[in-house]
Amino acid sequence: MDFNFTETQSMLRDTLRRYLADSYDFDSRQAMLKKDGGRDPGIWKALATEIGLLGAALPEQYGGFGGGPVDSMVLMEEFGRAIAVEPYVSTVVIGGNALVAAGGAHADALLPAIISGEAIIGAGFYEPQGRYNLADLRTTAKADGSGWTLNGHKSVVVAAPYATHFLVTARTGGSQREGAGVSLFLVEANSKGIVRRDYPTVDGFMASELYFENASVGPQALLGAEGGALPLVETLVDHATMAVCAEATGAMLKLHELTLDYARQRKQFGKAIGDFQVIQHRLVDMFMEAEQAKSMTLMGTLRLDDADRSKWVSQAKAKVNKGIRLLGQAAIQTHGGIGITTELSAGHYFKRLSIIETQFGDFDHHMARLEAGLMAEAA
Amino acid sequence: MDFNFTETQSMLRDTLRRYLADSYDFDSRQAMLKKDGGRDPGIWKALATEIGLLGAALPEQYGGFGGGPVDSMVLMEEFGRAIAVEPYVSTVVIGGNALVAAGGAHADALLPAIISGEAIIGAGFYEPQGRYNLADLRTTAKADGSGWTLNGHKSVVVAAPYATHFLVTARTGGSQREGAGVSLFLVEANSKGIVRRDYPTVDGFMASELYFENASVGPQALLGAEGGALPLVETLVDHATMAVCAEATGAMLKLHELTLDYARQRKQFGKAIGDFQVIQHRLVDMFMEAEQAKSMTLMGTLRLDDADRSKWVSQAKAKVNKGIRLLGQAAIQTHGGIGITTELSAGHYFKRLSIIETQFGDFDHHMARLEAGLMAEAA
Amino acid sequence: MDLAFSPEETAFREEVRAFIADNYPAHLRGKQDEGEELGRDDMLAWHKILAKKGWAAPAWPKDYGGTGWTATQRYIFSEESARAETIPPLPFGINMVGPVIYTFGTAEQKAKYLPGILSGDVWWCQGYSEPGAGSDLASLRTRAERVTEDGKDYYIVNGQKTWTTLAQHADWGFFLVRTAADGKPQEGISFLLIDMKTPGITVKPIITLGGEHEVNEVWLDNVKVPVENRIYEENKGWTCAKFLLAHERTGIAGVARSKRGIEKLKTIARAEQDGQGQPLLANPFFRRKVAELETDLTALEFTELRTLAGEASGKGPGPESSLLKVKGTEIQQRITELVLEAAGNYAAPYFRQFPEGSNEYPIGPDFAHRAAPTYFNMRKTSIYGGSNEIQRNIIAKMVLGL
Amino acid sequence: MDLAFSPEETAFREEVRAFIADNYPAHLRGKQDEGEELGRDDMLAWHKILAKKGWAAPAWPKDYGGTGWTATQRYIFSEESARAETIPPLPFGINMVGPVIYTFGTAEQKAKYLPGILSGDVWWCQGYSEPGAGSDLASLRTRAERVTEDGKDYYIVNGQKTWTTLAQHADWGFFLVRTAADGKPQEGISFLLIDMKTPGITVKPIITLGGEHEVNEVWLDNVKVPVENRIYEENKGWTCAKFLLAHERTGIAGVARSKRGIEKLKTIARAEQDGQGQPLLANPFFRRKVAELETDLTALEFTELRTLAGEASGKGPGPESSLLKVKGTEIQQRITELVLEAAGNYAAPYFRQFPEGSNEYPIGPDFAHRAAPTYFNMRKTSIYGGSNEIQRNIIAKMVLGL
Repeated sequence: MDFNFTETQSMLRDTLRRYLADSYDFDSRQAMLKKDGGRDPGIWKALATEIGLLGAALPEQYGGFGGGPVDSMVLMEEFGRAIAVEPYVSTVVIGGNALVAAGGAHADALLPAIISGEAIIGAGFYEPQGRYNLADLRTTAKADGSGWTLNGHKSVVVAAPYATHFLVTARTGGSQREGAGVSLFLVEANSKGIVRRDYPTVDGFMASELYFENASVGPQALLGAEGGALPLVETLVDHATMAVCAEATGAMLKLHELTLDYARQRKQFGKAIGDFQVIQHRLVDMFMEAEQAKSMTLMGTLRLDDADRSKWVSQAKAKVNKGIRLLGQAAIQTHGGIGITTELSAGHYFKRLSIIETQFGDFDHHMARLEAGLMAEAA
Repeated sequence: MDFNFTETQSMLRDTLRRYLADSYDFDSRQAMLKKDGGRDPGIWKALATEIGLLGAALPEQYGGFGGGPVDSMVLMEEFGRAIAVEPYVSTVVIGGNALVAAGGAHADALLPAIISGEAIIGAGFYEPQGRYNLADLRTTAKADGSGWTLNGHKSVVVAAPYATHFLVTARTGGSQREGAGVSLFLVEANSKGIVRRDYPTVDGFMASELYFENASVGPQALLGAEGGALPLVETLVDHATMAVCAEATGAMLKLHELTLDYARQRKQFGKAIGDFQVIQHRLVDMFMEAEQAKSMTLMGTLRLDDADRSKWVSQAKAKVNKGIRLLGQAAIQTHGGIGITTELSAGHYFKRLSIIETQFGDFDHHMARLEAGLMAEAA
Repeated sequence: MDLAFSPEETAFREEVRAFIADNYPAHLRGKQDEGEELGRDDMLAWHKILAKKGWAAPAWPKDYGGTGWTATQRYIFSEESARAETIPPLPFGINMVGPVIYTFGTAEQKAKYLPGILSGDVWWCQGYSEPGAGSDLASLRTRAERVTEDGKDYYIVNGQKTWTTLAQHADWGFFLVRTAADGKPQEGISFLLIDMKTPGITVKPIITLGGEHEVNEVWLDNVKVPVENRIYEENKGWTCAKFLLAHERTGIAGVARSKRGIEKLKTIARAEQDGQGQPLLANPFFRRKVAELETDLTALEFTELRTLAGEASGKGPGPESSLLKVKGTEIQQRITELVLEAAGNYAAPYFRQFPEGSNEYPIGPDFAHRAAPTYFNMRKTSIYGGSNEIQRNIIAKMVLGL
Repeated sequence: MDLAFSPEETAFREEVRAFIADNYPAHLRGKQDEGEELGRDDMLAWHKILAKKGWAAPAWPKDYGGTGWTATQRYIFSEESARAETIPPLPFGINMVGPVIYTFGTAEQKAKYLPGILSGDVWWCQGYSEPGAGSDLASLRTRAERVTEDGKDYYIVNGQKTWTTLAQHADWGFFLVRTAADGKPQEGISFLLIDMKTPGITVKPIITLGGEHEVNEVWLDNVKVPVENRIYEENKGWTCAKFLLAHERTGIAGVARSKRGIEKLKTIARAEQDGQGQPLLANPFFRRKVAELETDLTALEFTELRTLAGEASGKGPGPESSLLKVKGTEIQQRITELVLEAAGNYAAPYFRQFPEGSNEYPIGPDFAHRAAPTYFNMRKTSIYGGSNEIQRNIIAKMVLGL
């Protein structure tokens, strides 16, 4: 057992933290969200080129540093500390890993473009009727001689408004919710027949509803085996789940710091509210949740290659989600009225954290997933 | 709507509270539990004759005062305040109501004996394999020409070691867990073929495992319709459930008072622990649970005749059980080490309350029961 | 003891139900169903109809325009109003300043202000909180200095109030101001009624996490207020403030509205799928959360009924009402948590209000676009009206004697 | 970062596992499986075997008889011991007074006491708590006055200790006593080793809620203790006390034992029926409680591993260990709650210990007769070793700087 970060990982953390402190402070972030398109594309470009960290977790053969999930964890925790709205999860964690798994011409072409910041990927794995079930798909792909014709509706595809490519699931066989028959497609964002409805999200990201209306894509759009993509999609989502856990950890640690600072300064009844024992113990409970979120993120990330990966990832997300609920609500309660306004950053951390709760499965979803394993033991 | 107690009910409360304060203080109770047989039979006799309250909730035609569940609620809250180990629930609430429902010769003979304290009833409705399911019965009763032959095992029959009669369920038809085929029998405790294993319970009562080994009873032992007793048994248990909710309310209110007193007197770090804000808020949370237990007890008791009785009774028991867990544990934690010893009464309240949690169904049992109704709405 | 309604009570319930059905404005119902933003007139429309019927202020004494209803009748009225989701009269006039005026005001003050409150013609706002004084209300610093001009006495008010709900629409405000600086903070506070059109008043919006403009900062810069606008004695405003806070807590349990909220939650959970081929309400864990919430609400309801019965038998609204505030707001917040969970992925999209004449429609199921903003916004309930920590302090001190 | 064991670590695990399998006393295993009460010799048997192997004190420095293991090796040893449910060496010697002696003691003291602690020949008990001083340890009042008799210096000790675990078996005890009354309460405390056979010591049982005799009162009446039995300087005993408390907290997370506890809980829940025709573990709600508990335990385990990694890289056991104590005890208590729930109606019967040679057997399923007593008894874990409130105070002050 070894719990030490590599030198590269420590350097990555320091570099990104410094960059975000300079370029992504709260006021800059809020100004950025008000821009056309709801973001500053220069930031992503800078992360790719100036800081050069988009390849940290990707293989060297494509121009990456040869790191892995731990590197993404380090970066995501920093993104979380800054409540950054950058498309790292869908582009690098989901898109990058999908391409590495697929290999071939796609990977050769697109991975370097991801690392250089030119390719941005939106992942459309969920549908309106399916809640968090990755196999609950009504979107269909039919072989049409010259490739595939896609029809269907993908919900809340983060980064879609400015993505260059979409990675989406569709049924090439099987019935709704069946494991078999799920295929994965990588399509260019400007393909004919893809209609977007773009919108901001409550936590500051940009996203779209994607409608496939007889969208024709070439035969090369199919990634991996026809009808057998569900295991890969589950792997990708588990990696993404751990990435948002790391993001949550960063945001929780930071929100705890902000609350602690506020409790030290804010005076009521002639003393700092941080002098009241009830507030002190609440801050301790928040601290314990943040520390445990960090532990679970580490645990789940280190076990992403284990055979029982899904159990550990679901334990991690379930615990992080519970921590978010407690810590986020306690932070707002401790701030009082000002915590509910858009004026202080605390409220924005709370918003992002609350949406992370829903991303890639809520508490009930992950508990049910890990209980499936417990049942198997019971049988 | 009317939330006032009758004059009789107020008098009952005052009389019983006074009697218990005199004759059932903590030291007397502890001494009583150490006696042969684990109780003082004189107390029950006194309640029947001196105080004359065993008939309070029973019809006038049998010598009672003509009261009902609210009267039992008033009495049980007082028994709870004194953690009394008297057999009121099984004798008056279950036995009394069963006999009133049955009417006839049984009622004429036994109800006056209950009111006079001579008849004591033990209710055997649960079996080892059945958890809290009243229909999960392996005990059988077979018509044998001259009456019935019973075989089976009833678990944790409170008051059985000194009861004069047992009221037990047995299958005269149907399969395990089937609603139909459940019959109710009233048998004399000294009937041949009934074997008891007596023991004390952790909360100070006396109870038995009852084994029916070809126990022969007369035809009159059958109470109500053959095979159709389950609805009556459920009614009896709902009445008993509300009675232990009232007992829990009394015990919770008293345990809260004890904890409040202790927190005022116990000094740590130079001040009373009741001056620490964390302890204060905990005592407030305990107060809120006790008050809500009282509200739910009132609610469930007043709705015992409603068509959707089972929903309200289960809401009441579920909420009371949750309150017990919080209040009981908080009381011990506030007392510190001394709370875990047998020296102060607080620990004994905690023990009784913890066992009430299991009596007539735990939290999960009652939630499942009321959710069945919610599902029906959903369908 | 009896839970059943008497024949008279049953008849009253029918009367209330019929009146609402016959008189509730259709256009208002439409906007509510669509989740559209309500304007000033919308928020007053039902109040004005109730006022004509004489039902605007059920809890007021009959002499001042109250209904003379029993506690049970008021309970029935509140249940029926919640059931029909009527927009209740704004609390600032009916529940807050009105009772202060008829309890502490002079005959002239009663005559001048109560009719406008009852009719709904005058919109009131509450000037209590200050940036530096949250739960510690008594530490407020807005000061009022007494001057005489042209033989008339005035207060010159300077300071800043915050969290002033819907002040952007208000005609009048009731303010706590400091008229003396010595002694304990609770002493030296006065209770002033201020015309919001008086020069020197600036109302600035505060935007909350859900994007709403519901609360405001109110800046007072040399605002001239006639001395006769003061309620009760100078420097004794804390008496009015405490009275008002206790009154505010009574209604705050919100049992009837929460019942309606749970009904809506169940409707949502019947329509939404759990991803495993069944409605969310059939999912054991979601169902249990709903069932627990209903159970908690029953406990709150019967605790409130017990409190009301106590009040009917002569006890005023005591510190026990703090329990109703704490548990009531916990339930209100819990409802919003479960609606948020029900929204799933569709919790995220941010949908700005329907623009006039726009054809835009929200993303996802109808309820979803309000789920996250409402969850965020309702965190306020455990903060305002005396934070839940303060309520626990009150119970510890006033009920438990700690 | 890597969770995998190295080949050396894997080999070590095999070695530990084999050693336990080959050497753990069969009669002890039998008594444990039957739930029989363990006597003094039972509780020491495995300690003595470990001592012969040199494994009795994994955390001690090698110079004093420790193992020299890495943190990972200690983790493996603790996991394997829990897996096999071995009876761990009593904490009073190995985890508590031992480290104090080798850290603060003189060469003579080390030579005199450490061998008996290591070998398990001497049973120690802890004289810290007093009736008036629970969590407020420093307010202790047992006093030691210095006298000289026949040219030799002694302390005459008078006072009362309480919650003294297993003092009925103890040969020696370590006591905190007051040697000076001025200054802050923390000053003027000394750390004494006392032979429990010294005249004037009376041990009185305290019976706890489950009926157990596990803790005692210890009365000291003019107990004469040679001055050379004092560890560290006079009046500086608080330094030893704090050191010991931090050490005590490290092991208190109890991860490995809780893992084993959850395994047993699952075995129970596979055997017990839920009353609806399925095992309790298949009941969605019971299963969820178990799954949540496992999740919480994973979080605790990795927080402990992170702490150990921090210690390995040079940080001592810091105030963060308070987190391990709080969460560890919450989990231990939660296990007992779920076992109690699993017992259902059979939680109630009270079964006194198996009398020697009796044929009596407990009521209900085998585990059930210990369910309620264990639930009651384990409430102590959030009280002792510095109550969980105190742990939160420590984190607030030492970690958060409040």
